[in-house]
Amino acid sequence: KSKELMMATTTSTDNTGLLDYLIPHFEKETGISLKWTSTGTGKALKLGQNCDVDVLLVHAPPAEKIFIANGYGKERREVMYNDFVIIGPENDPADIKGKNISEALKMIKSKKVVFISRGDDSGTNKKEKLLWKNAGISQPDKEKWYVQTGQGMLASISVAEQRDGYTMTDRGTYIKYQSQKGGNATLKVLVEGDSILLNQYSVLTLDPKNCPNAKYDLALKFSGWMASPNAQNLIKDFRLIGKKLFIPNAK
Amino acid sequence: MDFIVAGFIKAIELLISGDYSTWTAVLATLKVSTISMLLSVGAGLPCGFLIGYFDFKGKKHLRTILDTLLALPTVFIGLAVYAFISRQGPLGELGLLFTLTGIAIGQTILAFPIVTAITASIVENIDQDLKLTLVSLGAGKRNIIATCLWEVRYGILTAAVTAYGRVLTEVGISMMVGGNIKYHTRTITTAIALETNKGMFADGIALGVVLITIAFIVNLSLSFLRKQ
Amino acid sequence: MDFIVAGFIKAIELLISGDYSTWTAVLATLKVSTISMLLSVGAGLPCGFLIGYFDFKGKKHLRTILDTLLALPTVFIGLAVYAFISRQGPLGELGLLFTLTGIAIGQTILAFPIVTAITASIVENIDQDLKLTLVSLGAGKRNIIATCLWEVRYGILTAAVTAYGRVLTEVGISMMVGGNIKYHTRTITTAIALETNKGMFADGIALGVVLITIAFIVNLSLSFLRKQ
Amino acid sequence: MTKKDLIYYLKEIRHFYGDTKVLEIDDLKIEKGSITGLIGPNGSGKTTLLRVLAFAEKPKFGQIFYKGRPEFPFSSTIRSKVTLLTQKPYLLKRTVFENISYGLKIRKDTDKLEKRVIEALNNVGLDFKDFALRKWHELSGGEAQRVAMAARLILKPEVLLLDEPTASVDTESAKLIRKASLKARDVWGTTLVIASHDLQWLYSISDKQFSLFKGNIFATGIENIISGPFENLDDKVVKKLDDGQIITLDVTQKKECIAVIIRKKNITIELFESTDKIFHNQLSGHIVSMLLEEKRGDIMVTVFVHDLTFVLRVTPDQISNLDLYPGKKVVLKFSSSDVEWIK
Amino acid sequence: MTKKDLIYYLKEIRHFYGDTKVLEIDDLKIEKGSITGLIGPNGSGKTTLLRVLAFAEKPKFGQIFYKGRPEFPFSSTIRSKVTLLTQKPYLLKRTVFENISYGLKIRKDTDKLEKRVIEALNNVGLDFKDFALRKWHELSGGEAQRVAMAARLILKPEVLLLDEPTASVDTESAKLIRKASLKARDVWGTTLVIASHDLQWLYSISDKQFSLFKGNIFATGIENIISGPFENLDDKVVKKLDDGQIITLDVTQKKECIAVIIRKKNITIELFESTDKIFHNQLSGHIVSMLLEEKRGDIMVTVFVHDLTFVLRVTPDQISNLDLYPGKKVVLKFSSSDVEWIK
Ligand SMILES: Nc1ncnc2c1ncn2[C@@H]1O[C@H](COP(=O)(O)OP(=O)(O)OP(=O)(O)O)[C@@H](O)[C@H]1O
Ligand SMILES: Nc1ncnc2c1ncn2[C@@H]1O[C@H](COP(=O)(O)OP(=O)(O)OP(=O)(O)O)[C@@H](O)[C@H]1O
Ligand SMILES: [Mg+2]
Ligand SMILES: [Mg+2]
Repeated sequence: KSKELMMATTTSTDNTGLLDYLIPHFEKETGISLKWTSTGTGKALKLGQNCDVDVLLVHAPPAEKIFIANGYGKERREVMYNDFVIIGPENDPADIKGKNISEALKMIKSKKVVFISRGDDSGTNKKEKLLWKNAGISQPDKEKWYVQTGQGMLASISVAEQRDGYTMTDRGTYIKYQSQKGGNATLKVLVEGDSILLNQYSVLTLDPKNCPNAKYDLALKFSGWMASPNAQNLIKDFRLIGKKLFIPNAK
Repeated sequence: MDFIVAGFIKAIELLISGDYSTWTAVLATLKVSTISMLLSVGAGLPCGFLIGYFDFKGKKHLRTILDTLLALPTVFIGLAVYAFISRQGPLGELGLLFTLTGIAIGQTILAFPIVTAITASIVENIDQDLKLTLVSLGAGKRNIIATCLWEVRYGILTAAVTAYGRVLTEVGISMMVGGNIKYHTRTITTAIALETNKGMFADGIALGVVLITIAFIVNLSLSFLRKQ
Repeated sequence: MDFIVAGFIKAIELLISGDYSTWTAVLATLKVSTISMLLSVGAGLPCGFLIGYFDFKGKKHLRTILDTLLALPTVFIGLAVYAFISRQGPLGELGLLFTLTGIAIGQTILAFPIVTAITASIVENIDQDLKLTLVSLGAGKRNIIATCLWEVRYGILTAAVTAYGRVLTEVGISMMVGGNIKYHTRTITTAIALETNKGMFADGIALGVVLITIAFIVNLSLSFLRKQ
Repeated sequence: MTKKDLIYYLKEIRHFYGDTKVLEIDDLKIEKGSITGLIGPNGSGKTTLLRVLAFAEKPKFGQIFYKGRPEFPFSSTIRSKVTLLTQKPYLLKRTVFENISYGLKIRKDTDKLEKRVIEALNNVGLDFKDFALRKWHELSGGEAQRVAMAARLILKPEVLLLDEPTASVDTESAKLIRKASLKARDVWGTTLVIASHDLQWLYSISDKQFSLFKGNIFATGIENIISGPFENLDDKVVKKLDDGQIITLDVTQKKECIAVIIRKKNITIELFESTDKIFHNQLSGHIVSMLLEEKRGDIMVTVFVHDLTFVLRVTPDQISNLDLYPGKKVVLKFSSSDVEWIK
Repeated sequence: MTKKDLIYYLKEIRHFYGDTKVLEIDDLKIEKGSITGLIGPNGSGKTTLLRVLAFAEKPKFGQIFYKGRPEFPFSSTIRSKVTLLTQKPYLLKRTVFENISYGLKIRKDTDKLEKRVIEALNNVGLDFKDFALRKWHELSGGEAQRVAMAARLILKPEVLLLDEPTASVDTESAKLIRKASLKARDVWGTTLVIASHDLQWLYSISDKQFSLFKGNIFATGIENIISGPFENLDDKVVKKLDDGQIITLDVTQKKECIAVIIRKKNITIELFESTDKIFHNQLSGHIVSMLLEEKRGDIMVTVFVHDLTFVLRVTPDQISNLDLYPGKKVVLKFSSSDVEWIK
């Protein structure tokens, strides 16, 4: 019973099926049983702060650093990444295909084409806000063309599809979306490849000072395992419709 | 625990400061709940009356089905409505997806069985003597319905208030059909869900308090209908 | 539209094939809803009786408050329960977070006002002559409560069934307090939410159909209590 | 009597609750503008018959003609013409005023409403000022009964069916209800059918009486019904009373018989037993009441013979001659063949 | 009569509904084992008084002593001793059997239950086989009333309060209820208080009668109450009847008077007017009924004087001498000073 670990994670790791694929291996190798609850990054961090879980798997590096700085988290271990892409309708009304990210966003703004934002303060959303800032555009909160769904990535993609709009998504979820559409997804990847678009996932352990009851040692074991060559290989091999979703990068 | 206290304080702030996004959510909530209540009460009262008043073959089965409809999950209703009004759906042309009207349709489906089932069970309880009295006083069909419902008005009020509570607090339909789009289809409940997901528990509580305040004001203004 | 049809087919598959994750969710759902119904009916019937039966000062106000409690958002209840049972909360020691018991507590809070309000409104309707008759036959307090409730048993059934529908379909509490942990605290509704979030609409519909099937079976087995 | 003068004609009516037959009326005619009294023990079918007459209950078999027209399924127009005061009057959860004006309101006939409500309340002896604004539950039993009556009277209906209108009403109010009923007949031509256990009151108001017994109807006035069990004795049937007296009756039917009617005209009242052979039955009892039948000036005399009750009609002369008064011992005589069996 | 023989003693009871006083009883004593009759027009307070006696309604002012002990707030033990049959009897939504056995069940006294239910049903003239398993709504009005009565009788209560127990019950059943009530008193020592509009029945059962009028209670039997409006004439007060007759009454109180009681012992019945000076009032009317008071052998004679009703008690001799019978014209005589005013 003591060898039981409770993790909070973001929806993307769960929704893509990565955890269902990965965790049985972890349990088998370590004898630790892992339960997880998947939620928004903000809530996952909050659950960690309140000591309701033992370990976190999230993807919002700036927020993670603050989390540790505040004395809630101890180690932060980068384990894998994927990348963000801008997707949109094939006919590309704002004409952003192939442009760099800042230019693309400027085009969208000037043409006032619908852009779907998750608006939920998730890792993805935080990244998106950063991109607007980098492009020198103030956060278009109340613009008519700027639609904030406050929902998960897939739901937001589906809104973009229904509204013929653009959105920013992590590649993993996009591939999931493609797989569901059986290959005839109406939204295509239009902007990709910028280094700023990297989406880093990390395992966070909780600071035992803040959460003496949290199973710090088991959490360390988990983050260690995630960085182990074995796990990294498993992550590398995880595919959906033949496409890789995450790229292991543990140091 | 602290976030609860913080939430209550924040609720007062939100209400006093007239925070724009809160007020648009309040308005959206009021709009959809009013429409769906009008529709579901308008349809549910007569249906409930007919089911409760008359004895017919299969009545018991109909009641069982009706009771089962009380357990329609909101996400399920949301999905079903979505299927109809999404672009690919049969009613896609109407452009109801991500609109308050779309949410109201779903909420009407949610509230209708509640209004109908409770009304039916209250009407079923009506004294046989009342029926006989109305018939013997020469009341026509409409008069019988209106008078019977008026006789059990306190019960009907409970049916409506229960349905109202359900509609006001549902998330699944608003999320699925409305899309929780800020300033447009974001209702208080979807906003609460969002804040909670963000880990902003105090904000979730605050919005919850706002919702309950709305419910309280509505119920207070209905309470003149209560038995004195 | 297609996913609705696909969902129904999938529902049958799930039920027949005995899919493990579905069955654990079904069991979790049955467990929490049974506990919360027992608790809320056990507490709500007597409370509703007292409020409906006796005339006292402030009764009207109490009814208004009760009606307002019908509009407690589930996420709000979820947050409040979370505040108490989170490790940092006053009841953190009990380890109720992410357990079915925790969910059941929240659902009891959800169902209690529904049972109480509908019961009160039905008891309020009880013939004055029944009260006088019971008193004059020498019934004690307990007898009066039991007999009055039995007299209005069909109405009470509706109160319970309505509350049951609410409990069965709620997501907010199960999600917040239970954490939607696979094989543990995942209920059908949180599973539906998850599938829908994943875009697996057909699976969402399928699980919805499973839930409605459960509700149907429960209601069918209760229907012997109905007026013949 | 032409067919047009009949307001009701019931033909071969049979009604059941479950398997139990509660009404078996082969032929019942009620004339326009008449006042008909219904008498009968509890459960004899009075209320059921009134409901059928009110078109509120459809008999399983048989036909009802209203003014010569068959009337099932009933039209809605007829409902507004026939009005029933139920046995347990139900008041709407409103004020007395609203209760009384309800029928007029649904007829959209609200001319001089207040004046008419005042009049209706007066008709049942209630003061408008005191009662109009009371809520339905702020009334005593008899007051509620009278409000319900007022709510019927105000409609000036073509047919007024009253189910025990005086059951919990005081003597003065019973007189008022009688007056109002007679007025309804005389002024608006209303036809009345009234069920009541208060025989004197019923006789003071009705032109014609029917007795009901187990769903069967018997014309002409107060019938004396003796129910079984009976014993067989030779070719007769007898009923033994606990005090030793024996009633001997001829068997006229082979069917199982449950009761026997002895018409009052066949019963003779005397002070002493006689040896007259035609009277097989000579029963001792005592008079308990003597009531005036205001219509005819005759007197209804009720005699207790052990635990049986007999009612007969006697003229004032007979009373003077025999010096009859309540408490006086008398002998009732009738022939064993003057009976009608009820199957 | 020692204090211990009193089962009830009501002292300065005042009860109100809203602002209206509905009970004003300074002193009422009811003896153990007695049968008390309550008479009075609709709304006079009979039901209210019975509720107070049943400890089901707490009067606003005043004290109730039960067997010498003050009994408010009432103990639960007393509730199981005092049983009230309400005016509109309510049957539980169960079978007849369950309705009748309900009181015993809550007393956990279920020994030989079926036998006792059979007996209770017999007491009200209903057949066990036919009725026990019927549902509450499968009864006629009078049958329901009798089932409710049986449910009270089976309890063998210390006090049995009956609110119009014969209101919709047939004559035979009324006789049965009388018999059962008397048996309850004689066998179990039950004290009964019975409100009824059926005077003959009430007189045949009760030892003592009280009249209620607007909440005031008056001892000894049938009172003749004449309500206002009155007119002042010199130092007297008069009531004019529509037919021209005038009743003259002495004013005894300066307060606003609403009605006057004329005790029956002060009224003389004769055939013709006389010039006797002591009778200021000589009213012509006619007899409408003569009822036997079985207890005393006297006869209650009801006389209509235009629209007033007078009830007097007459001996058989008087009847023979005057040759009285229903329908006979008579003159009622009484002095204008033999009256009691009700404020
Ligand atoms: N709903 C019912 N189901 C079964 N039997 C019924 C029902 N209603 C009445 N009865 C029976 O039908 C018969 C006729 O009832 P009805 O009410 O017509 O009698 P009634 O003459 O009006 O009697 P009362 O003088 O007591 O009012 C009775 O034997 C009664 O028991
Ligand atoms: N709930 C109430 N609110 C106000 N007034 C009431 C209420 N109940 C009864 N009354 C009034 O109180 C008075 C006494 O009523 P009560 O029922 O005791 O009369 P009662 O003698 O039993 O009459 P009845 O012969 O009609 O049954 C009546 O004037 C009645 O109108
Ligand atoms: Mg009847
Ligand atoms: Mg009364």
